[in-house]
Amino acid sequence: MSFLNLHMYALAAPLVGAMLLFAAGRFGRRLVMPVVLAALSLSLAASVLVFLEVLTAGPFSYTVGNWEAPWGIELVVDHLGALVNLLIASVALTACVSSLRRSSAELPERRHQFFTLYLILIAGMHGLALTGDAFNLYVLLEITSITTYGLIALGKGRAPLSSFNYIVMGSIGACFYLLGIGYLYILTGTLNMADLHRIIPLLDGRGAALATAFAFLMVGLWIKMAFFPLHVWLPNAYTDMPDGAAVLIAPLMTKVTVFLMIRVMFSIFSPVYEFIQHMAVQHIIVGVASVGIVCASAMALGQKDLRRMLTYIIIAEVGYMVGGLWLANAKGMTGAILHIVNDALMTLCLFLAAAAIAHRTGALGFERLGGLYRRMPLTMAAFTVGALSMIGVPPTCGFFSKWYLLLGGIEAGQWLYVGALIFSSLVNAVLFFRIIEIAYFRTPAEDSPVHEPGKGPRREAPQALLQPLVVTAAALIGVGLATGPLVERVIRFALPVGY
Amino acid sequence: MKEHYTLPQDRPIGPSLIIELSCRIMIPFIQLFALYVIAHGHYSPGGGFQGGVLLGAAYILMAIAFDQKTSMRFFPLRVNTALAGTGVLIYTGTGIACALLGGLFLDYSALEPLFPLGPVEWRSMGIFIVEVGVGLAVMSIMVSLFWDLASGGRLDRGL
Amino acid sequence: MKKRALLSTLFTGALLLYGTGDFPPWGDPNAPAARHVSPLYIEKSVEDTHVPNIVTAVLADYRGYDTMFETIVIFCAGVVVVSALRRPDA
Amino acid sequence: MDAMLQEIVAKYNYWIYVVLMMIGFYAMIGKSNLVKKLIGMNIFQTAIILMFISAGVKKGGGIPILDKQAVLERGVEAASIVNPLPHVLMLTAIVVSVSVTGVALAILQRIHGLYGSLEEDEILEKIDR
Amino acid sequence: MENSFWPLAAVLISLLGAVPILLSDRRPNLREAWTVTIALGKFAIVASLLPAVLAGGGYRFTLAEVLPGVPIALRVDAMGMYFALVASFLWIGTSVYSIGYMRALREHDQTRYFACFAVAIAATIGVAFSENLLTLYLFYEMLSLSTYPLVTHKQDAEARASGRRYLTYLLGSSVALLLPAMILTYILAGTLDFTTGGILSGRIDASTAAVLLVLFVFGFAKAAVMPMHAWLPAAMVAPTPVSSFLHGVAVVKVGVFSILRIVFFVFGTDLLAELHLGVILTALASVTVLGASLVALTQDNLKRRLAYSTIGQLSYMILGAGMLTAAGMTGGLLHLSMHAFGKITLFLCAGAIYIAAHKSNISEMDGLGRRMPVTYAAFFLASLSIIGMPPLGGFLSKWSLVVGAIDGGQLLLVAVVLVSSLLNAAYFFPIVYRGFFARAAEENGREEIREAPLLCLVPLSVTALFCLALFIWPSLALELIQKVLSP
Repeated sequence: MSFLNLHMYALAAPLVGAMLLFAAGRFGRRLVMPVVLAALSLSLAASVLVFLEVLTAGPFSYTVGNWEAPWGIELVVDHLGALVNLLIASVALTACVSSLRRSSAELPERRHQFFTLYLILIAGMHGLALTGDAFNLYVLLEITSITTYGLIALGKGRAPLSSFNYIVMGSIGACFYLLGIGYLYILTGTLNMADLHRIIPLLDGRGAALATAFAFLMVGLWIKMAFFPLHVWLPNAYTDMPDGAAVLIAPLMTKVTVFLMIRVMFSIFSPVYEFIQHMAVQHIIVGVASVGIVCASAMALGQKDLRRMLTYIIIAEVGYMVGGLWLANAKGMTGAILHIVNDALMTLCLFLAAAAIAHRTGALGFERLGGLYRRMPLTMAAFTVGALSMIGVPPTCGFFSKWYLLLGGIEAGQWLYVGALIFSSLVNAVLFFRIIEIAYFRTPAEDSPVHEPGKGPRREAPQALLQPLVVTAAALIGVGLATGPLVERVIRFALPVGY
Repeated sequence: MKEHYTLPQDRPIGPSLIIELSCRIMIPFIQLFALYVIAHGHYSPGGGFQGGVLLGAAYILMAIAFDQKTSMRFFPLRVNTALAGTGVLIYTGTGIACALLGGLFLDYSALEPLFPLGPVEWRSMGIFIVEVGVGLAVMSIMVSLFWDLASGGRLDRGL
Repeated sequence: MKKRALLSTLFTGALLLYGTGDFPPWGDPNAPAARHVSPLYIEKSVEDTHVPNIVTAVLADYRGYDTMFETIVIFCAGVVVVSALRRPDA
Repeated sequence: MDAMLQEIVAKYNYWIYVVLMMIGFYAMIGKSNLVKKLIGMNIFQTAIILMFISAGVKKGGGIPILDKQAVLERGVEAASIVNPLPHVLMLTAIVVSVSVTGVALAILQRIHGLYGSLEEDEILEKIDR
Repeated sequence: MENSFWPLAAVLISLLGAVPILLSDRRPNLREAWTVTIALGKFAIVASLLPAVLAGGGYRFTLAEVLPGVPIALRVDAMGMYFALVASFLWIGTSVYSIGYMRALREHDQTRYFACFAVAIAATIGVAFSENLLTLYLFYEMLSLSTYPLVTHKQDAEARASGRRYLTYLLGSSVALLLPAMILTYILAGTLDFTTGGILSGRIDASTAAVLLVLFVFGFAKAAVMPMHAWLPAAMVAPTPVSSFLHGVAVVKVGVFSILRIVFFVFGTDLLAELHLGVILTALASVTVLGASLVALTQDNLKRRLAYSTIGQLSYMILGAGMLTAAGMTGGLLHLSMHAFGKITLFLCAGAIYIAAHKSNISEMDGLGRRMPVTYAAFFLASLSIIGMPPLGGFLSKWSLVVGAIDGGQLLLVAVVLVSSLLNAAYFFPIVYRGFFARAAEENGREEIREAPLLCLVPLSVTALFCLALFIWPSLALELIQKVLSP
């Protein structure tokens, strides 16, 4: 097996797994766990190797079908891509352990379909992390979206409605992106990112069309990542989807989309275009991001359900990253890229905890969380670590990305953004300590199934839900302590040229 | 074909001889034409998707003209599921095979060692292989889409 | 609601039209899209792949990677519909 | 004014697609009936397809299907054949839109089964109750 | 400065010590054996590091280079050593005492209590040994969080409310004020290391420095400089050992210690003197000293009175630092330990009284002194020390504070110190007087009141005696302080 195609195996393994699961039909139930674990472990191994390869040998590009770019489709494996690729693989493997257990409780007879979608979604995200072609990016975006629609629709209650709203919003986003690509294609005649990057500066007198294209690409991606004014679809969708899907989608989807925004901003267009030729835009967007952070945090305060509260926090975090990127200085971008990694891990930790709690209490309304510290000490300990990371307490990783973002904000003189960051940290503190207080003081709600007779007071979640959670909580601190090397060895090279 | 075909009771209008006869005559030709579209995609408009949709249309026509059970008798559910998976698997598998044989992903000319055909011919051949895969997948997905949407997922009587 | 929708629609349309201002006229054989990448497809595809139907050649070979995912997209659609609608016992 | 007219005549394809796009977009965000939203989505995607295809046109260009022997002997010069790339892209886009439509229809059936209605406001008040 | 694992060990011993404590949940004796062992071991480690520091050297240990130029690193220097000695020594007393206390009152969740205790002391030592502001911030937050379960130990509505207030003040101030101040410092200085003479000199103008200083002083809300003091009386709902831990050993001392760190090692006294910023510190401190003492007079609940007295005493230390004269700073640093010993004694006595007589209001304590003479004697000694009477440790610190004020020609501050000392006397003596001489309204039920259990009595007498001893042998403390002020 040659190193040449390693990253393709990272992508192909989940795909093949998915096909096998589906083709086996309902008789493949017994296959589900081994196939999923094997496929994801394989792709994780491949991703790790690719990451190390990039660290040692530097970025490389790959032409699918041996047609040199721009005629064929080019894959670009640079530091950022490899990092995100590794992130996706590791988060996916961790989450799937929990999903496997949880899904068998939630939707026992749809498991093989569930995991078919699950694996394809992961493969699609791997593709997004690797692709260097603007149109290919659109197709992959649609793959991830369609699988997400399906996974959401598997949820209970009003899930289908949320899913449909997501379909409408998501399609608008995708169509806008496609429009932008179309404009770029008409202007340049190419779809390859590097080629576009080369040609766009040469287009003189085409400013209007170029600006339109950029605007539509951005808005399209913002809709997909639930950037503040365009976030309305997210809370319902993420609240109603099955836990098994939430632990995968909530940590990754928005972050990957932010990564795509980085690609569009720096690999198709250039910092010169965004930050020097259109300065005003930058200030506007950072302002919007700050407002978004504040509003999302405020809305999170109003929630009475743990999962729903977390979704609003996700929206606020998207504001962190978009704002950080548009600060237009190295520190801000470093912070944003670092936050992609950290926020994925934090969200994973919190959603895994939510899944474990839901597995025991049945629901996540605040009134159900009483007395959890007594009943599920390990789960709550991990949850607390995740909460501290969200608040930004060292040495958890959340602190360090916030540190860089604040540095960048102050350096850029964006005091509104700095204020918003601090405000949302305070709000997070309030949010999480409210929950911690409930779980620490309140006596358990009577109707919660924990109180079945014959059950002792101490009732941890099953190992399959607990282990990934604990691992993630440990990773939060580990990544936090490894921030220095991470920034020095990886993210410094991931910044656009000239930063 | 008589023994295959049962008359559902709750049909708004009784079995219409004209429709069913014409369908019996047309369906084989539709399928034939679909195969032609797939196979001849190299030289004329066509290819996997178009052919696959036509193939699917044949079964959908059957489901409309007779009823869903009939079409499912000719195209059992399990086969459908298996074909959908296999179709995509053919495409992906070709790509992986190219990679495993030392070429790049989806570089059909790397399939040379399988059969001495010359790299360029192999590209043409590879295109054909994947078109077939696409055709299979599209056909079965189209049909199952129709079945599920038409019967609200109960797969009993359809429209 | 409706008014907001109408306004945003008009704004989007206006923006798109504003963008088209810089486009080459329709059917211009010297448009960048006609000059940069596509000519090589037209000239080379036959000798590269022995497939006279350029669209097929580009679809399944030059951009075969796209087409693979395209197939997977429709496959996903199938899976989603099955998982969303079909009774488990069916 | 005259220049404006010239502009429009030279690029009327774009005007057509923009009008289509606006119709679809308005239906997606303005209508409260979910099926109408879906139809609007299809119109929107059709508009985009129209844009791409019309961008590939060359005045007097032939169809992108060549005569194998002739080409192998004499080759072909690009200006005489329309740009094949948009066709390829749009094949993909069409398939994507078909898939999304299928998914949306399935989910609409679920919604109808749950709430017995496809009017957004009715559904919402059903949920509130 | 040689690299060594020992500073980390000093922190880790009790941090990891929490694990066996948690594991021996079912067996109290084993658990408390662990607690005491850890306390002794920690003190042993800290003490073993002392000679090198006295020899002018020290140890450092770098855990991880997290930000460019800002590692998470520990360093043992004179100032850290000084604080660590006091804290780790007093912790022995506190843990022995709390064993007695918890057993006497049959408290619930003792395991959680002792575990959090261990983590908290680890954080305290971590603060003492931090090499840079980031590390200090890390352990500072750790301390706030680990003491939250201690403060809310009672778990009733009142405990919840005050726990909420506790976290709101400490966490809120540290995120909203301390973090920005830290980042500002980083941007200005490019580093966060504590270096003698400060890192900001020459890099900052007067106005920015003033803002930064205020941010820091209020950001370290643990120092309870008014108006950031409200959490301290609220935290009085905690069990008495916790209160003594909060006031005597750890939390508030950590706050003051951090502020002194900032003053000496981030700004540098020279910079403050040249920018005339000492007045900010002295002004804030004086207001707090007088205000707190006045409020203390009005409190009837013994622990609340002690709490306000603490608020006042803390500001003496900031006052001393603000004087920017050698004597003044000496006084401030010296008061750190003197007040620690005095105040912990007072709280242990309050606890002992509560155990023995279940009384917490001063008005109900008439005549108790005759029932529990040892406790009241200790109380008397400690209060004398806090007031600053010879022959007790407090006298030394207050004396050099006054001297420092006179050196600096700031006679106003002399007045502040003297007046507040009078106020201290005014709110301490009535307690002792009532204890010994006042006749209780109802004598019945007084007979069976005995001294508190031995496990409580021993620590408080020891600490009381130390107040005396520190007056006679202050040399070690003074020597360390010398190294801090003029290395």
